[in-house]
Amino acid sequence: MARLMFDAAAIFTVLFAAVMVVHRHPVKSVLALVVSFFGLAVCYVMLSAPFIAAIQVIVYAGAILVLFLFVLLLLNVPEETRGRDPRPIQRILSGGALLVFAVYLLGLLRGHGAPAGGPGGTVSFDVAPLARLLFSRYLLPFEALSVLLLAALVGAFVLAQQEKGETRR
Amino acid sequence: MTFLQFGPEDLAAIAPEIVLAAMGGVIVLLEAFAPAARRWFATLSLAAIAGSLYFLLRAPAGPSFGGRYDTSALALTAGLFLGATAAVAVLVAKPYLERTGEERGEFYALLLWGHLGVSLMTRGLDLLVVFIGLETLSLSFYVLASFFRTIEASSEAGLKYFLTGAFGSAFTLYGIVLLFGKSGSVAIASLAQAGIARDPLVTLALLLLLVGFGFKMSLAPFHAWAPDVYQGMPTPAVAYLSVAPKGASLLVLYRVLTAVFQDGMPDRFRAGIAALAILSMTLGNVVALAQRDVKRLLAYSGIAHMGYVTIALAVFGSDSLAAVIVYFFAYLVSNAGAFAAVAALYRDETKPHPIGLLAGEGRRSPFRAAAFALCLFSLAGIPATAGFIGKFFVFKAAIERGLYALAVIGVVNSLISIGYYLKVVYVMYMREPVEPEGPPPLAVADRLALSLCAAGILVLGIFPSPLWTLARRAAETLPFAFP
Amino acid sequence: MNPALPLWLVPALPLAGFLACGLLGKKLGKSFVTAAGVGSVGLATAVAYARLLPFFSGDHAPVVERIGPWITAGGFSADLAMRLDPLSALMTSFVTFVGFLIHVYSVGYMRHDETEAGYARYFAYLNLFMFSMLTLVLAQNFVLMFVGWEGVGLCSYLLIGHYYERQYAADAGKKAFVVNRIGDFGFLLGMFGLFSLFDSLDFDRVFGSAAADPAKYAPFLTVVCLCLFLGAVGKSAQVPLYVWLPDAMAGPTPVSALIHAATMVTAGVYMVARCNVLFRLAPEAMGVVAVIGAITAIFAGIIAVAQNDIKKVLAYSTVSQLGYMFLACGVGAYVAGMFHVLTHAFFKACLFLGSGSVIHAMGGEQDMRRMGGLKSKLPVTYWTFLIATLAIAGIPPLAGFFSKDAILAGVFEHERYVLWGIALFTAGLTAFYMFRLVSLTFEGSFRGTGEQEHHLHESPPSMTAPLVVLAVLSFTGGWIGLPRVFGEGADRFTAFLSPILLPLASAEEKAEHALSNGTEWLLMAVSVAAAVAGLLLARSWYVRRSGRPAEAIAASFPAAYALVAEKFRVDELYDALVVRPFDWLARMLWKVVDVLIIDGILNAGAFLVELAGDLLRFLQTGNVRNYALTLFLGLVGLLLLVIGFGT
Amino acid sequence: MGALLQDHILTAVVFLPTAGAGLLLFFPASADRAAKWFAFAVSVLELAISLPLWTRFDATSAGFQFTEKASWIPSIGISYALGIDGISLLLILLTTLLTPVSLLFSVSHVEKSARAFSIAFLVLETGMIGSLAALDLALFYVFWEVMLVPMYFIIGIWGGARRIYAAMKFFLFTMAGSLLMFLAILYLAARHRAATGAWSFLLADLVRLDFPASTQALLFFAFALAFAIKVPVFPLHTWLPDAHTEAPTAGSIILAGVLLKLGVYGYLRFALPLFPEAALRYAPWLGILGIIGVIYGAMVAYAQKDMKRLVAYSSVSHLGLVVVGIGAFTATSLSGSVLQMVNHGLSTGALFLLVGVLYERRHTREIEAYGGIAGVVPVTTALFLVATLSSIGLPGLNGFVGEFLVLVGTWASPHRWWSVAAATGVILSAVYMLSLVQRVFWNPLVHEENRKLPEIRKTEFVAAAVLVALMVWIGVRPNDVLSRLGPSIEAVRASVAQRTARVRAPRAAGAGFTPARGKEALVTTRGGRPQGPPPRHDTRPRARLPEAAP
Amino acid sequence: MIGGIPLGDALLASGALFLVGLAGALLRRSAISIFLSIEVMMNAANLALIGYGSALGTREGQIVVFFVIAIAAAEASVGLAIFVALFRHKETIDVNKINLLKW
Repeated sequence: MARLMFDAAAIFTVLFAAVMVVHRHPVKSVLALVVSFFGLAVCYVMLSAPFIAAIQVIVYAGAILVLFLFVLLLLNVPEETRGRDPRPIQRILSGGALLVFAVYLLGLLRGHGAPAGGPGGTVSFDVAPLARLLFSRYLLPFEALSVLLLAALVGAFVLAQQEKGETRR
Repeated sequence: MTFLQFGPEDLAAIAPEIVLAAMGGVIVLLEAFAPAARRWFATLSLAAIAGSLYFLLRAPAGPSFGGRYDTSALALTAGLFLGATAAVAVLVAKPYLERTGEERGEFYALLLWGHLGVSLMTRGLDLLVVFIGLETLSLSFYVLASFFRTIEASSEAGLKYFLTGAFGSAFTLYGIVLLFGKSGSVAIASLAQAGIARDPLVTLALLLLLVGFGFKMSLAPFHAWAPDVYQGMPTPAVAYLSVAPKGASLLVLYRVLTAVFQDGMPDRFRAGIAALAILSMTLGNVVALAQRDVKRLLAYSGIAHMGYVTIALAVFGSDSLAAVIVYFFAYLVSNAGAFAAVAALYRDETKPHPIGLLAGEGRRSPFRAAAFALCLFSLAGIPATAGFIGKFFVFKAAIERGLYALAVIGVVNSLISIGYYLKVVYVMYMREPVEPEGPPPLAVADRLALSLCAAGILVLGIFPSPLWTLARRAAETLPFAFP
Repeated sequence: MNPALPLWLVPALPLAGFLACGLLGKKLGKSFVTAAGVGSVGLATAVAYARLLPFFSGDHAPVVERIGPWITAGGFSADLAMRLDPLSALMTSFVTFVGFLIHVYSVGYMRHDETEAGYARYFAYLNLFMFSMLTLVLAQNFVLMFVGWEGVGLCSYLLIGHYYERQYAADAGKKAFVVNRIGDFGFLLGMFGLFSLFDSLDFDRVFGSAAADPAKYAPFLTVVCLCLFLGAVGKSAQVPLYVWLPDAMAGPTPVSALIHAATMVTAGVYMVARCNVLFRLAPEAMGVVAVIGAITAIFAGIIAVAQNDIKKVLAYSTVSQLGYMFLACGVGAYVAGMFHVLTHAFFKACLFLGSGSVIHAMGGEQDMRRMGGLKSKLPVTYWTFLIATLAIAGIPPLAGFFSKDAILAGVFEHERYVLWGIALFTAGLTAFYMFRLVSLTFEGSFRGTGEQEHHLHESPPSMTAPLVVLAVLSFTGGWIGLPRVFGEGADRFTAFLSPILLPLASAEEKAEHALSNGTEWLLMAVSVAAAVAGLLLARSWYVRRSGRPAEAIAASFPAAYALVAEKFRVDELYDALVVRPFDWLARMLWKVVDVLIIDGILNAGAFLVELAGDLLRFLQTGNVRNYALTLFLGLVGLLLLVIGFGT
Repeated sequence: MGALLQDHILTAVVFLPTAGAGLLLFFPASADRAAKWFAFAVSVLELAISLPLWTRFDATSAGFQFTEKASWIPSIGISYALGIDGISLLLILLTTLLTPVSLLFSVSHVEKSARAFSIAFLVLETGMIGSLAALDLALFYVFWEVMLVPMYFIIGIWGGARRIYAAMKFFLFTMAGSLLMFLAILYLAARHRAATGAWSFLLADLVRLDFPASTQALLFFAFALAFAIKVPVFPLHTWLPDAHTEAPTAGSIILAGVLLKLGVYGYLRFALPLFPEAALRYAPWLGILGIIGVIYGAMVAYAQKDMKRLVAYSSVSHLGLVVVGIGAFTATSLSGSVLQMVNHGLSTGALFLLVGVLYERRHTREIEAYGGIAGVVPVTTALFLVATLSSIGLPGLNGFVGEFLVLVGTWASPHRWWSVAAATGVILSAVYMLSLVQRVFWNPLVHEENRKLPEIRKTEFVAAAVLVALMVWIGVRPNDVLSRLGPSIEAVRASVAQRTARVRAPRAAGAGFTPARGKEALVTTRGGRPQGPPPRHDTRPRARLPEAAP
Repeated sequence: MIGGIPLGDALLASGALFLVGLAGALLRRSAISIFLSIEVMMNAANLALIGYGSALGTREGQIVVFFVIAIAAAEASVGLAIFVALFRHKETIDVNKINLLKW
């Protein structure tokens, strides 16, 4: 039962991801991605990670992709041209390589996906332990992350402020 | 497991990074509220780098943060390497930015944060930390790449670096995930489990990491971004990017592989790495011959050098890790020095950097030309320079391990490389100037940076013993079951 | 033992003279050069005779004076050591003396028509030559001998090219040196052979061990001796390497007299004689020597008949006479050979100096067709010249007669009758062309231009004096070696040299070969007859009928005459066979092998690498999608390589 | 201080020039003249302090002398080991002599940035002397490569029209050779580690190793290639004419005078003792290449129209003879070869110098542009003539002694015909050199501008006269040199003899021709007993495998 | 098994998602679409993380995902800023038209 739901959600996710990929109109592809991320959230829930599911919906689908939309509208990026590729070889090689890689990846995931070992046991739904973990064992990454976000912030600022930057000098 | 377990020794351990992060913030704030303080930014950055080094040296031995963070001799050595690189980059940046009228605090801040990221890569004993470090580095340098928003090339470099970088890190991430799945933890140490080395999925994961970090090393065939990005990126940033992250990435690979391959590297895996090395050396050198732009030429030379040093990864052993360390110190002084010279020798940053423009500099600006020539000879691996010592140890390692083919291909390649290094030299010394207007006046910082690199090249080249001992001690901290 | 006057002083003095003239001559002027140049040789002569006279009178035991080691390396060693034995004594005696005379003569000859520098250079080289020649003669081992050997070659090169700004002089000098080098090549190989045989190049050791154990060495000596003889052929202008000597006449006449007549060219004979021990053990080699000698003698003699340049005639006669000497050595009559060397030195020097005096008087004119009737104008020259001519023609009792007769006797003695016939014919030929020369030059009426006639004058005493002395010697020089028929012991010359030259010829060998007095007399008569015949024929053709018969013959056999007149076109032949191909090959090697092939390959390699770079750089399309693809392809490639198709 | 110099005289000799170069850095770039004279002074001082090597050299000892040893990179056994034997002694003195000569010449002829020129030259001198004195392979390699850089600049900056091509060619050629040698050196060290557990790059240690024939062949080729290119051996010679021709006079003097010798030196010092079997197995090829070099070089030289090029090709010919002597490998031929190297340094050095004298006056190297100038510049002519005669091996001058010893020694070897073939060089050298002399100094004076050709200057004259004096000296008293050479030569042969421990049986050619008593015995790879006399106080390694080695 | 869901399914799903993203990254021309595809690849990684974490019974997986999302956000901000900056120059973000730097 759970499996069925999971698989459905997963297929749904992959499907819409595919839609995003093939769709030439940027805005529509972003929307397709939003939908696919909802499906992903469902998968997370099925895998007993509700908190992440929430984040996925709120932050990812809600914030990040919306940011994409803003940019798209800001630049009103036109629909991708159908015009022939300057180097058609790109498609051919990509296709072939993808095929080979798909065989390897899926094959290995199916054949050798099982963990070599680990704690075992099951994960409960509650979030508190997550927070505790975050602020104890994962303190260092957490602090590091703060710097990363700061850098991203300043970076985005540097790139965004422009005429003002010019006139300031 | 209590909340916020965080002791003074942990604080001491990350003090270096704290200093960097804090100084970055300070500079940004000063930029925003006291633009007058600009001319101190370089000094402040240097101070921060020095401070972080100071704290690094005083950091308590032994892993902290529950074994997530490294303070071993290896980390110290790496820190030294990174600090030196950053220092050179800052020294070069100061006059460069002044000249291009782009001197803004963010540049230094991002440089410091990127530097922080790299040091996270080298010190993290935990793939998550490493990944965050990697991303910090990447984000900072995406921005630095397109720092000259007014110059199209710069923005394009940013875009290319960003797209390829994100692409690469996606692979890295997936590799990390697979390893996590196998070992049940992101801690590198936890990879040291029975049976993992044989698992093909693990091999796939390792290859994904190889791609991701090989990308950062600009190792062929993951190199394609480097020439374009180097060309468009502000030279001081290149001076850093072309050295520090490469060393860090190779170090990470070494950490992971030593953890996984407890009893030696499987031959097929070694074959893969060897293939990368050969491809990188050959492609880098051959294409470099055809370059007309100094920065692109140096980019390709960098690709070739990553090929050489990857030989040492294929050798895979304690001594070869030491060789890698020596090699990167040599590469630091030579390559960072070369970019410093480029920054000091070209007047107009909005244009490309054709080699021909250097004609006659040997007479017109002897110091810079001489330093540049020295760096090039060092890159070419002429004895009595650091570059030779680096090659010496790498090839020695290869010969010892019996990888004769690699060694021979290596030397043949260094013969080819002489072709283009000497091309630059003779343009500088044996051609009459084409540009009536010579390079900009030599700034103190530039003179300092160049002198340091030149001195480094000669000292390391003539008295490599201390460095080698240091490298050996550093290398021993990795748990090799074999020499 | 090292007497008051060590032997090395003899060559050393001219060397000092060379340095003096060479370094200071230009500054200090002609008188200084004269003093230094002539003085040094005079002193050397004095010293030499101070050593020689006691030697001649005393027992002729060889004296070796070792100065010290010279070259010592690995197994090889050679000393600086001088040797005085009958052979070297003989050579020294006339080299120094004739040399001195010619130095004196040169003063008169060169003084006027030379700049300070040229004059100094001339005497410097002449002294250097004396040094080399004496070293050659007095050396105690082959290496030291080779020093002199090449030294004289160098000096002849320098002196032939004395008028360096004349193309043909420079050419002639180079030709002489190169041809000599070909000979020296043989000499070197000979030395190597000797060294590997005897483990030494010291005369005493080589000849000693060779004589001690002939059976052991004989098999290898033929090759060695032929090599050595090649050296002699080059130095003494024998067929086929004689070509340089006629050209060598481009040098000043005294040089021709000293180097290309009296001394240097006889070095080859001297060397063969010196090595007679070895040659005796190599009969085939000796056969070659004899044949080459004979061929040269007649060949050069024929050419001499048709030459009009006075010096050329003398040159070819020299070649011919040298052939005589080798013929003698070749049949084993070394004594006769050396005897002819001695007498030839006198009369040929005299002839050259005489011709020099003539040319001097004629203001540089050398073509006999423009001379004639000089008898009255240059009496001294004429008479001395005549005596020398009679001597070379072999008219008794002049020097030439005895030596030439000794040779003929020697050849006959060894039953080489064909060679004897050739020699005899050559004798007649010699007399003929020599008297043709005399007649054309001195007899008849003057055929030159007016002002030449006006300028005609006898040469200064510094030139005539040597002529007289040499004429006297040409007359009397032969008497030291009268044939046995004049009574036992008459032949003091043979007695003197035999310890060196006939060590292996045992008593009975001599006995068996000894000719009866009757035969001896007969031979003399025949040779004299031949000489007189030639003489009379020449007189009748060129004096009475002033050359018309010759012209008639030339007219009736134009081709033959032209061939002879053009010296059988040997130079042209060599040019076509050796010189041109060499030039061509050299240019080929350079342009084709070096530039085209070797550099071509290398540059091609470099070019290919460059090309590869130029093509590969276009992989860098600038399109970030391609970059992503290459990265991904790299990954897939790694997968295929590392994981392969397993699992 | 004095004592210190006594103990470290070699170090002093090696690094004094670099010290001088360092001082030159502090000269103002404008002070060209001062810089030139200073450099000259340094090189003279260098010559002065190198003379004690000659005087205090113990000619009876075959071992290395004035040895110094200090560890350089101890952890991998690279040490700073210096020492010289007779062979290196000669070449070092040749270097310390030719450098001041070149600099003295340059004083009046290098205008463009003379300070840099002087610096390059002094560094070059250090490189040359260093590689001649090094007893540690790593150290040797460092010096060996360091030489390239200054020479590259000397050719490339101060050279002739095609200087850049020439400089590049020179650099790449030499580098190409030495890189494989570099790997071979590493391999040797690694093998030593494997055998004894300790790292070492010392010649004395590595010479103890021995290898299967195939390995040895490979290693030998790696070394031989490096040295063959430097010599240069046909057909690897084509860099030489370009480099020699385009280089400035001083550069040509040093190139011909010293750099070429380093190839032969390296072969004698390293390739032979390290890989004796291979060396002897392939010696015949070496000899044949040498012979080709002799004849080929001579003929191509004859075809040249450019004075310097002609002299350059004559170097190919002369070095070919040297190589023949090495290949023949008898004591005599080896002594001859080494002596011939010195001779060639002197004569060719002088020739280049005098060609330079003419070039500086007429600014053309075309032979056709001259002719008949003997009367205009008699002194130059005289000096050139002597140099020529020395170069064509006229007895009484130095050239003859070396040539003769090589040939007579080769004749005593099993390859007698080499000697015959090589002796043709005697003829050929006369052909091309004399035609050069004739076409330049003799013949009618056709070009009017030559009438007022200025005569040689004092500085130039002194420089040339020194060389000429040495030619005469060696020609007259060769033993002064040979005596210092003998023991070292024997040592080389003995080390090889003991390693191969086989000697060629007397050839069937007949007792008469069997090489004379042992001392000339030929060490080769065919049956028999070693006959080379063991060198006396021989400090060089006995060539047994160490008992320690597994 | 995670609450009845076999790990294999999760992994396959993640793998498939990764491939889709990869395809997009390789085949799309608009920089933004490429970047979106890369986001998909990262989400594939997240899915695998969650799957593994749950299968191993550890929350570390989720923690890592948490970090990855944060990083993705940061990347997005910077990336989009770069796009904007470049768009100002070229009026396009079609990477086929962005090849000033090459060869």
